[in-house]
Amino acid sequence: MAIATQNADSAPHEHSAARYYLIYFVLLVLTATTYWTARHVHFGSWNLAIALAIAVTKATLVVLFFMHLIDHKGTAAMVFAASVFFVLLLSGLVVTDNATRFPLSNPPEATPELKRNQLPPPPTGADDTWRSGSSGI
Amino acid sequence: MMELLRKLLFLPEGASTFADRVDLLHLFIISVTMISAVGITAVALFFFVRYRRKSEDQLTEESHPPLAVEALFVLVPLVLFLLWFAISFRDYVWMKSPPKNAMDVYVMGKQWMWKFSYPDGPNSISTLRVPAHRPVRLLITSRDVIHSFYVPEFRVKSDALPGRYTEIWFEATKPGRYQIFCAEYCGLDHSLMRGQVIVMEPADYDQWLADQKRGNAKLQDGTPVAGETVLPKSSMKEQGEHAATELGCFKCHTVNGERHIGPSWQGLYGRREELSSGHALVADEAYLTRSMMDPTSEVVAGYQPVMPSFQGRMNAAQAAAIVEYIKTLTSDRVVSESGSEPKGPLYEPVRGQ
Amino acid sequence: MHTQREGQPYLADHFGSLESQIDASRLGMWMFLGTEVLLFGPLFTAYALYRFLYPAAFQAASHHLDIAYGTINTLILITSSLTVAMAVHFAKVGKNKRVVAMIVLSLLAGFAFLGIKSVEYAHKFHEGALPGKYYALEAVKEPGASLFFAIYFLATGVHALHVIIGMSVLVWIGWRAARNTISPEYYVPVELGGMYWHLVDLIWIFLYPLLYLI
Amino acid sequence: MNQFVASNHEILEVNYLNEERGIMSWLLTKDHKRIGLMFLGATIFFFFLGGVYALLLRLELLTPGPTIMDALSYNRAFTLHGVIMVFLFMIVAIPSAFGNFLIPIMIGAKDVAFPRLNLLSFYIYVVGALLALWGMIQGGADTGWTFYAPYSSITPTKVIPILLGIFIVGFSSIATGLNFIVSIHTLRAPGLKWMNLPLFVWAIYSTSIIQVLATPVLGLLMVLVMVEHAFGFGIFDPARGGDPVMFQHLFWFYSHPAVYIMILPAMGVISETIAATARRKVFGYKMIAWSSLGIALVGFFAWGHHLFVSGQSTLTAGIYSVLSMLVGVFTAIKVFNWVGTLYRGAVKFTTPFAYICGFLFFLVFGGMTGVAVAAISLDVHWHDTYFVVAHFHFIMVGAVLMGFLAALHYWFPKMFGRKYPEGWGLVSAVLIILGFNATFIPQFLLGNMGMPRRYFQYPEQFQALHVASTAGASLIAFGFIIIAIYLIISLKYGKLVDGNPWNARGFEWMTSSPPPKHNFHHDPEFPETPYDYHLPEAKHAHAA
Ligand code: HEA
Ligand code: HEA
Ligand code: HEC
Ligand code: CUA
Ligand SMILES: [Cu+2]
Repeated sequence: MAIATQNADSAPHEHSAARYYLIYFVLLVLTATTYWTARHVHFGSWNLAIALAIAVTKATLVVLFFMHLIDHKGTAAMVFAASVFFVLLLSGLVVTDNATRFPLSNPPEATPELKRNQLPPPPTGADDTWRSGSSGI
Repeated sequence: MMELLRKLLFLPEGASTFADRVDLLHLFIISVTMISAVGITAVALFFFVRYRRKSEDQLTEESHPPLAVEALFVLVPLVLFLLWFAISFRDYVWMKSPPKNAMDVYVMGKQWMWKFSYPDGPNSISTLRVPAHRPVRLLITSRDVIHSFYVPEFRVKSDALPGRYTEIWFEATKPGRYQIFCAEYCGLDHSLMRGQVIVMEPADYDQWLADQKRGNAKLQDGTPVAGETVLPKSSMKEQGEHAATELGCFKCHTVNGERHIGPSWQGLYGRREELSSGHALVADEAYLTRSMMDPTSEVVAGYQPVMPSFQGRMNAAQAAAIVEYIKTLTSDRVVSESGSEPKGPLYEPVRGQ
Repeated sequence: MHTQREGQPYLADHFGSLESQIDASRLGMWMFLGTEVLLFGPLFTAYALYRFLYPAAFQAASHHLDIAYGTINTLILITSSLTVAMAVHFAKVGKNKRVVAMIVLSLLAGFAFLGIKSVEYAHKFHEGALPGKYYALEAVKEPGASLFFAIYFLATGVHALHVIIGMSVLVWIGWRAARNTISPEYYVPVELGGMYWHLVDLIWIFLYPLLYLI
Repeated sequence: MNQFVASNHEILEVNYLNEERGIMSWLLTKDHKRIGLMFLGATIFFFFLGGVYALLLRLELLTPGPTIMDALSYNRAFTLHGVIMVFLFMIVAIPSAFGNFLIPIMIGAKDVAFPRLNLLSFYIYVVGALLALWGMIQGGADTGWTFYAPYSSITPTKVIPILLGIFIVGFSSIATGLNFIVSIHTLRAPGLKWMNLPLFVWAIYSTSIIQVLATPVLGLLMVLVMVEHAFGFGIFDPARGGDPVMFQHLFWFYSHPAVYIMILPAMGVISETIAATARRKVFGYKMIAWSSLGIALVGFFAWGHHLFVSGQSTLTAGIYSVLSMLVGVFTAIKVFNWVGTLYRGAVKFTTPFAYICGFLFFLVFGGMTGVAVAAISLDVHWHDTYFVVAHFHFIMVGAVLMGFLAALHYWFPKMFGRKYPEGWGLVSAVLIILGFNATFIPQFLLGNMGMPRRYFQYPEQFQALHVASTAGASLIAFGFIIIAIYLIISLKYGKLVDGNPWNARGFEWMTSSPPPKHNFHHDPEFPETPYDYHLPEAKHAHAA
């Protein structure tokens, strides 16, 4: 049986191998960069953002060129993007939930500022007492 | 009126300020539910009767749904749903915001019972006493698995999570006794993890509390409630915690490892302390006691000698209790993680099987 | 069942054309790779949450990992991605011998990766940098540190499993290339197997900074 | 199964049932229709097994104290009931059985895109299901079908084989979903456009998207729980800083979309059957088609409504609440359009129509109570009470099972070339619908009263309603026994049908019943739409 969707372009393009070497080289450079920034640049929490930005760049290169997503049909890109999106959605909303909870409900290291500023003082000043209760469980 | 409504819906009586609002929205949504379910089915059956098939190959006109009709299909439910959302969200915000003057009770669930502690009063098991017409905030946690504190008459429920707190509040309106259920499955005897809330007239409650503080576990009318266990004395650890709170140690000390004016008590017991004198010693019971009675004689390196002496300001029992308490802070998760102090199972093993 | 149509040795019976058959395989593979990404979803989520809750512990624990192992393994995987990409390229132009050579190189890289990983694991076992109740690392004591190692072992463990599966796939396509059952007209198996391997690389590209660099 | 067709003169012709013979021709088949039938058989078996557990539950709940078992057995019973019904029956039933049978025919293909993967999917399912069964025999789990941490990490019962079974069955779900998506994309007959596809195809397509995107998360989660249980890695252990609530997030990230894996195919069935019983083009075809995709997408954003009382912040609770209600709008669109289809139709009262009416009632009632529990302030009262139990049984037993039964009756002639007895069909349909209401309406009231779920023993005030519920359950059981008997008999003795007993215009009726091995005798030429009941001249051939 034939198919209905022959319009889209899916014929393999001819690429010379040079393209792969180029990508490889860029990947190596990016790896070196991320290593170097992690060890020698200190932007505090920005370091993670930088490392992730570089990782996203590397991943995009691999997906587009090594895995030929750039030559494949749009559906493939959509499928893959959807899966990445859902991972982000999942982790994003889980962190959001924890970040916005009732302050005492997070373990000691989490959001310590919230604890001091926003909780109404318990009647007997037992705040810390109960925090110890939580860490002793 | 409300009472009739509750009868109709099989709702339990409303014994907190939340009940009316919750039940009215309930009535609203459930009425629409029943009307639309019955109505839609009835319409379907009516169409069957009205447009019965006349011959096997009968033809029907092609349907071209008008835009207005489709818009109606979207808008009617959407508007209703958003309306319900708005009402319920408003109520929910209210239910989640304890008033500033709420009285706190700490609730601890464990397989399969509830424990209640009043910050300045007794502890009790399975029975929670609260005054009517005063907001009460519950700070709920669990010492093993997840439980859920549920009082149907108050329309109030909150999970008890191990290692964290959840908070709910309510203001009881009618003195009386109400059942507490555990609503989150927690193992074998989940269905027996029940208790009761006794709502008392405020004056009675104050009296009861005062009696408790005097160690007089009698009730106002002198009869103990069946199943009520009031624990007059808590463990050394809790007494210590209590004493430390009362004496104000936490103005300068933390128990979570954070540095404050003084060193944290977390992991203090048994630790090697560098003193500003250059010596070092192991923090044992004697050293802890000395630190309270004569703090400036051995000052920890890196801190100012600002701690006042508590000689004469605390009694021997309090000092001992505080030392015990500090000792328990060693078995914190950090240390148990490193495996240096095996502490037995963290969770109670399940009975039976 | 799959009667092969005249002159179309690769065409399955229920497809109209080889082109749509290849499209189907590619789409199927992309979807499968999507599920693989989502399979790692819970691990990334756990990482995000616990890093948010215990930033200091995660930093300390991460610094405790040996960055050299991680970096070398990154380089190895990137290189193997290149060789696999080249294998696909050679398959496309019909040089099956070279395909085999490239596959062999990639397999060597795979072994090197696993070798380094096992040395690293052994080291961790020795130190007691282990998940949960086995945690016995004296150097890092903040609460939450054991969670870092739990995630470390789970994520790298599941990843290593994928490396092993990927290597099996590479063996299979190498075998097909050696027996010349692929041709420039139909090299989909090599292409799909290669995509799988790149995915393994892809996951590592994220695990490397998250575990070693923060 | 194959002799009766051959022994019969009227359908001497070869079809997929008799073209090849012998047990091996079934076990090794790559024919999507046979695989569909095998799935159908297996899921029906598990439905009855789950039903037996349900009856045990109901018997136990007759009295407030222990009735026929102890607490541990009860806890295992509801866990296994839930696990079997959800993972082994409902998620698999309509997509893998009816979807497999019908999707290729409806798109005019000879088979699914990856026939071998399809067979593999069946065996993965069998292996996973057997493993879970073995775990049940070993003692079963007592965690509830939700496996909440940290209880699932410390329970003394045998959770691991069950978790592993679910993990494995998940791959079957993924494989089938992937196969359908690729088939629908690449194997449509020439000229068959997306907007002319039967709505069942749209429904299965949307279902497959959820299966592919959500199931892997469940898979890894099951691994995490196993690791927790076996080795204590501490991921969900509060004593080591872990967060047990994260388990709930991960679980519902799968399991909320999973409820749409169950309902969407049933909705597809209703779209097909309602057009055929009303002989009318589906009202608002596009709305129904797009709302399937809408449900699949927005369904992914609503999972947090299962965590309203687990300490979630007001903000996140609000977000999940409003998104849950949005999903309701998509469902409502469908409901109204179905009813619109009946308007000015030519309706005939058949067994499938009886189930359609049941479906509409249960879906609207159950769905609206879903919206009710999505209203946060009310869920505080209702969470984990029998109200929730009644909500989801209304949808799952009510709506989805009605859809399943409608499909079973509507396509029974397609599958076997014979018809079931209409009279018995109607009797059992009425029995089941009545019994169903008698079982679960009391449970709504129990929930209002505050009866928590998963309770082995309960306070006396709840007993009367429990007794009513148990009585209703026995009616349902009675209905199912009747169905089982007459369907088995009809397999062999049912009235033979010509190719198109319903005079339906759906694409699946354009070939003979039962269809030949490669589905069509000639390359099919599909009309514009599968619902062209306004045209006198139907191209729908009977058996060629
Ligand atoms: C097939 C299964 C299925 C389906 C389709 C649904 C559909 C929905 N569910 Fe349900 N649900 C479950 C199965 C399902 N659910 C299960 C199994 C549980 C419990 C799990 C456990 O804890 O064990 C559960 C639990 C559950 C909860 C958690 C309750 C709690 O534990 O406290 C919530 C909360 O929001 C919820 C909401 C919804 C909503 C909003 C929908 C919506 O999609 C419903 C949409 C439908 C409609 C809205 C009906 C059509 C509407 C109309 C025709 C409009 C009528 C007319 C007018 C408005 C005028 N569900
Ligand atoms: C798809 C899903 C599905 C289906 C179809 C059903 C069907 C039924 N369920 Fe179930 N149920 C769940 C999914 C489902 N359930 C889930 C997910 C839970 C939550 C579990 C948990 O808490 O973890 C649950 C929980 C649950 C409870 C709550 C337990 C508790 O919280 O304590 C109850 C109680 O009444 C119940 C009853 C029933 C009944 C009476 C049926 C009936 O409709 C069943 C009808 C079927 C039959 C009656 C079978 C007919 C078969 C025979 C008659 C066999 C005869 C056999 C021989 C002679 C060998 N179910
Ligand atoms: C005004 C602040 C202040 C208050 C109030 C206070 N402390 Fe201290 N505490 C300190 C400081 C500063 C140190 C560190 C210097 C030292 O050793 O004196 C310290 C040290 C200690 C130590 C030794 C700690 C170590 O690491 O070796 C103990 C034990 C101690 N305090 C107990 C208590 C107790 C019990 C109370 C209440 C009854 C209390 N403290 C109240 C400020 C305070
Ligand atoms: Cu505690 Cu259920
Ligand atoms: Cu849900």
